Amino acid sequence: MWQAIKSVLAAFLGVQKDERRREDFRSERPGTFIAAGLIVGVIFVLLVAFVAVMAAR
Amino acid sequence: MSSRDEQSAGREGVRRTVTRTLVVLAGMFVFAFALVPLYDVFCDLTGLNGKTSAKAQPLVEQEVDASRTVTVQFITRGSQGLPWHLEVDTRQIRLHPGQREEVFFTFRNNGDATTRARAVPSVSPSAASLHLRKLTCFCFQEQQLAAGERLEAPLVFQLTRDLPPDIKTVTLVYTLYPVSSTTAEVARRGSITEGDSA
Amino acid sequence: MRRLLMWMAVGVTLAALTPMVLANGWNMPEGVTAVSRDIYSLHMIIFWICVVIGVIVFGAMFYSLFRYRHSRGAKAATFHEHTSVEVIWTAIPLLILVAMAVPATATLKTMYDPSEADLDVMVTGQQWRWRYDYLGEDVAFTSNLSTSREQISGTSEKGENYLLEVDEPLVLPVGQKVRLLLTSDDVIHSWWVPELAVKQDAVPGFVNENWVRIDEPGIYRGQCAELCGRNHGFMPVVVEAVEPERFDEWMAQRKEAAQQEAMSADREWGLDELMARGEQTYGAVCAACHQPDGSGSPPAFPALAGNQTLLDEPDRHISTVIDGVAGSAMPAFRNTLSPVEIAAVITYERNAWGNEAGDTVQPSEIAERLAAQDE
Amino acid sequence: MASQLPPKPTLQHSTTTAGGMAEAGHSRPRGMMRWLLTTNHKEIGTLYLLFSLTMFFIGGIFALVVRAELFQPGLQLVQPEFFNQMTTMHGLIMVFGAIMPAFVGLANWMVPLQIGAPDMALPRLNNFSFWLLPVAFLLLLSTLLMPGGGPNFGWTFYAPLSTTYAPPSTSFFILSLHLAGISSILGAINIIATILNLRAPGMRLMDMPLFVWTWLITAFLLIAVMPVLAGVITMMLMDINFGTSFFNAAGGGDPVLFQHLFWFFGHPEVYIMILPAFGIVSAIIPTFSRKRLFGYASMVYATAAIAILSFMVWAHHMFIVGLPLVAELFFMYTTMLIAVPTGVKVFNWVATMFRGSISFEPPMLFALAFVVQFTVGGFSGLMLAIAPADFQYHDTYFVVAHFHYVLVPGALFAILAGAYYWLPKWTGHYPPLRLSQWHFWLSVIGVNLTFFPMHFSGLAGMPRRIPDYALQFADFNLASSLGGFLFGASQLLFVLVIIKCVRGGEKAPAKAWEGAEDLEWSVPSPAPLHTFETPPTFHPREH
Repeated sequence: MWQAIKSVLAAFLGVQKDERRREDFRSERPGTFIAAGLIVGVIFVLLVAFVAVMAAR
Repeated sequence: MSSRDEQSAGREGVRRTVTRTLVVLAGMFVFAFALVPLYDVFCDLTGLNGKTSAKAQPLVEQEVDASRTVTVQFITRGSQGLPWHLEVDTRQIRLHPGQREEVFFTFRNNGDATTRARAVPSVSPSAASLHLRKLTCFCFQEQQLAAGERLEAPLVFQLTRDLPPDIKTVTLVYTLYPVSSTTAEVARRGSITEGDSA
Repeated sequence: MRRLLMWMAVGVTLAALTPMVLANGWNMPEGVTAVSRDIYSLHMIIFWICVVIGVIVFGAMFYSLFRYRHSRGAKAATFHEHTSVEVIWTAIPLLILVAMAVPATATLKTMYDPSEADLDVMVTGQQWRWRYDYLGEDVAFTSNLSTSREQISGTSEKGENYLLEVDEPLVLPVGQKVRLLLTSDDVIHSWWVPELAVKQDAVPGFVNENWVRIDEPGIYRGQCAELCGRNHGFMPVVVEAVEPERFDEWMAQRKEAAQQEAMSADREWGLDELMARGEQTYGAVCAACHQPDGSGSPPAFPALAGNQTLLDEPDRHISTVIDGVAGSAMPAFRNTLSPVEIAAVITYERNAWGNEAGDTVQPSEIAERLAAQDE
Repeated sequence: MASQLPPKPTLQHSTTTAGGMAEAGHSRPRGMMRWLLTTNHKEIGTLYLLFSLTMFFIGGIFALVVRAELFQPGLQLVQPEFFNQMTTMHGLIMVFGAIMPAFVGLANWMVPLQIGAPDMALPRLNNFSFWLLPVAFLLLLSTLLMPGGGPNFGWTFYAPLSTTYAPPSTSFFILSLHLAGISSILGAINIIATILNLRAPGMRLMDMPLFVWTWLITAFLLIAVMPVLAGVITMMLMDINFGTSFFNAAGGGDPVLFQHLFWFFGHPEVYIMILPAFGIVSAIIPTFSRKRLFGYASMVYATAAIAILSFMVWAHHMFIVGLPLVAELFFMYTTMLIAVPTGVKVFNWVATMFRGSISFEPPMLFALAFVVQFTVGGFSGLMLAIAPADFQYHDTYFVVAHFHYVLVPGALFAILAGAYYWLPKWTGHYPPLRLSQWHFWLSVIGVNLTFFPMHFSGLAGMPRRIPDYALQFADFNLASSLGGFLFGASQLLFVLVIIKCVRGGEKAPAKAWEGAEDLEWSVPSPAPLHTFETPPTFHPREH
């Protein structure tokens, strides 16, 4: 799972090593990546929201 | 694996994919409608659109914060197609957070028929709507007035002490809207649960 | 080679356009408030950032196009990824964005300053005019487009402030914080004056808030910015900023004029008088939809000329003008026009363009009706 | 291996039978019936493309009515209510009738060819989803003739202008949008099912051409947001006809809620119109640079990131609607972040060209123009993301310039690039070179003459959607109108190119372009009606 999250994070930045990427796609388990994607997405929203709330103070 | 198997495996896969996408599809359609109440909840929590609560809220017993004075303005507006008049007895009051206040509004139907209307509230700045507690308000339900009839109704409210310190003026606007028979149905259904006061 | 020259020509043209962007009338106005100047500088910073990035990226691109042409015998390299380069060109834009977000956040926070204002004005959008209420002053009026229809149709020469002029501008004192409360009677409108950097939606049933502190006296012009129906392009905003003393004078005059108008409602008006006044009012507020010749544009805007209901039911005519029609573009004029104006315009509608009701509606009659409501 | 293949259950057979036109020797229905009943992905692709070309010209004529009225100040040609119908119809038709069907058409043609599939996964559904479109748009166009006129509230149809104050034809507008929406959804399901299940043996997801990848992500976006659009217009329908008050303040509703819902659909919709364009350009630039695409993986990830971010930025269309400070900040930050993955894409394209071996055939010309001008649109997008500055830009011609840069020299040029790129595959002939070049240069000049001055008129203070304007905007509008007519006229050259290309011209080999690598170039040109009935063996390139 941690590996999946790391890969999703890399995806968010749009940067990934080819090697790593191929390993990801060898594991034919899209479920893990979708879950990781959702988690990272929610964390991302919360993070930006937190920054916004802090900045608004 | 023979090609035929591959073919049927592919067919099976297509069926599975289609089922899944249809589920997502239905889910998103329901979600779109769920967004309507979710939006209301979100607005209630954050004061996003400056709507006040549609229900009577109990007074919060708290000490009056005499160190701060806030101006509360009242604005009443009519709307087209409704021969009603709404007047407030005071256009502006100054009060302390935590204090309970009472203001009287007068409705009058100048038309020559019985009509129904509803006063829709809006608060600016919208963040203040979270801290405005209405104990009694005519805005909780629609009013019906006969030709020439007058109605005096109180608004009892309180600005809680946790009102953000930078808010110095709160404007409360009531817009009168005619209630047509169909919208009346809907509005009534919406307000049946509120056992309120007026 | 020819292609290359053409590309260069495009590049040179774009480069030549850049300084013109800074010229007057080509760029966002700097404006006359602290906020508008902040916004202008944000705009220029982000613009120059874009220009610099553009020069680098397009520079690299056109260099490659020129240098590695197939026709020049270029042999393609085989590399197709480079992690550290990719990380760098992800990180640098991120840093630039953070750097940009800081001043933008600061400006936004000053714009949301809710401190107490010196003057509160309620701005109401209406199809297709603005209404201004000076809260607590009992002064209110509507502001209509004053450009003539002849200018719009091209039969007379267009004036300097074509489509950006009104019969009565919003007058504001300079140096004072003015709070604007915005709402609408019908659809969503948007009140915008570029020089003041105020653009805010007016939403029916809801109030929005904004504020402005104007530094220099002057006349500032803007327009409705949200599509609001047929005459969206014909509802300008004009703000006249004056010294506070002048503002007080104006306010006093305004109140006196309102009083005189109210007084004049008491006397008996003749048909000709009412017709003359009515024609004026009709031209300012009614003609946009019902047309100068009363022909309307059905089904949205019924014809008034030859309208039998109108002629047969004077009472309904009066109440329509006073209260408006729900769910249509017909607004309620009870607060917008004076009793004299309402009486005059109704009389005019009943006796113009071949309508021959022959009767007059007296201002006193209307005043009584409105007074019953206000009591 | 091929010898033991069973006879393919070709879907064409079943259709011919279904159509009742079956004859001995499998002769297909002829004439109209052939096109009405076809389930062949190439024929349906062609239908989509021809439909979108037709809509492009209809929408274009509406745009020219707008430009003609704005040629000089004053009202000359049309009345304001008709002007509003023209701007609205232009937007609706271009978005839902021209750009989206064009991409679906390209997907129909090219996705099976690029992944080595014999056809789309659901051929009959494919036929149905196409034929919904002409019905939907005939209905939409017919509203113009109804009493009170057609939709006149802008393509964003903000309530209550589109509900309480709308013309009587609005229910028909809603119905036609429902039909178009269903068509898009069915198309998306089909594309997803095809890509996930019918890839040639050995082709993993990360081996797919980028056009396939971007379409896969686009299809997911469609599945996610088209139901939201359907929900919104259903609510409108109920507000108009059944007295509910979703968006009516008088009954306790909120007009701003409409905008939240609409843009929750609308912003991903914007990316639906640009992601496949990224895919096309990512196919063309490597081909004519004779060099592999730089950063394939990061391209895929950036596309996914853009798609996910697109759900978090919707309120940047609503900065002036009266949002609280925190909301303004949140949406400003998320919007600015979109610049990062978008930038990655542009950098990757430039890096692909760097040290390549570049030639300038017509597809490449359009792709290069795409990169430059889409980036210009991206820059103005970045400016619009800055909330305080947006208070000045919002609803002005600056915004019009922005989204036209992204959609015309952006999405449309990518479609044209794709058409030029694949025309040899479709027709077996290269497009006539001279004519193509004329088309390209006139289009580039026309587009920039039309849309560049709009930046200035917007900054100078001209609101959008007005039929008449103040005198200081006259020069900009004159230029825009001239450019608009030039651009419109030069698109006739494109029709000429297509006709000539279908009729004849230089014969194209299977691999029509020297640097082209994907599977579609392994089948003959023109591509026969049935391809890859035997799945090709796919050899992933050594990475």
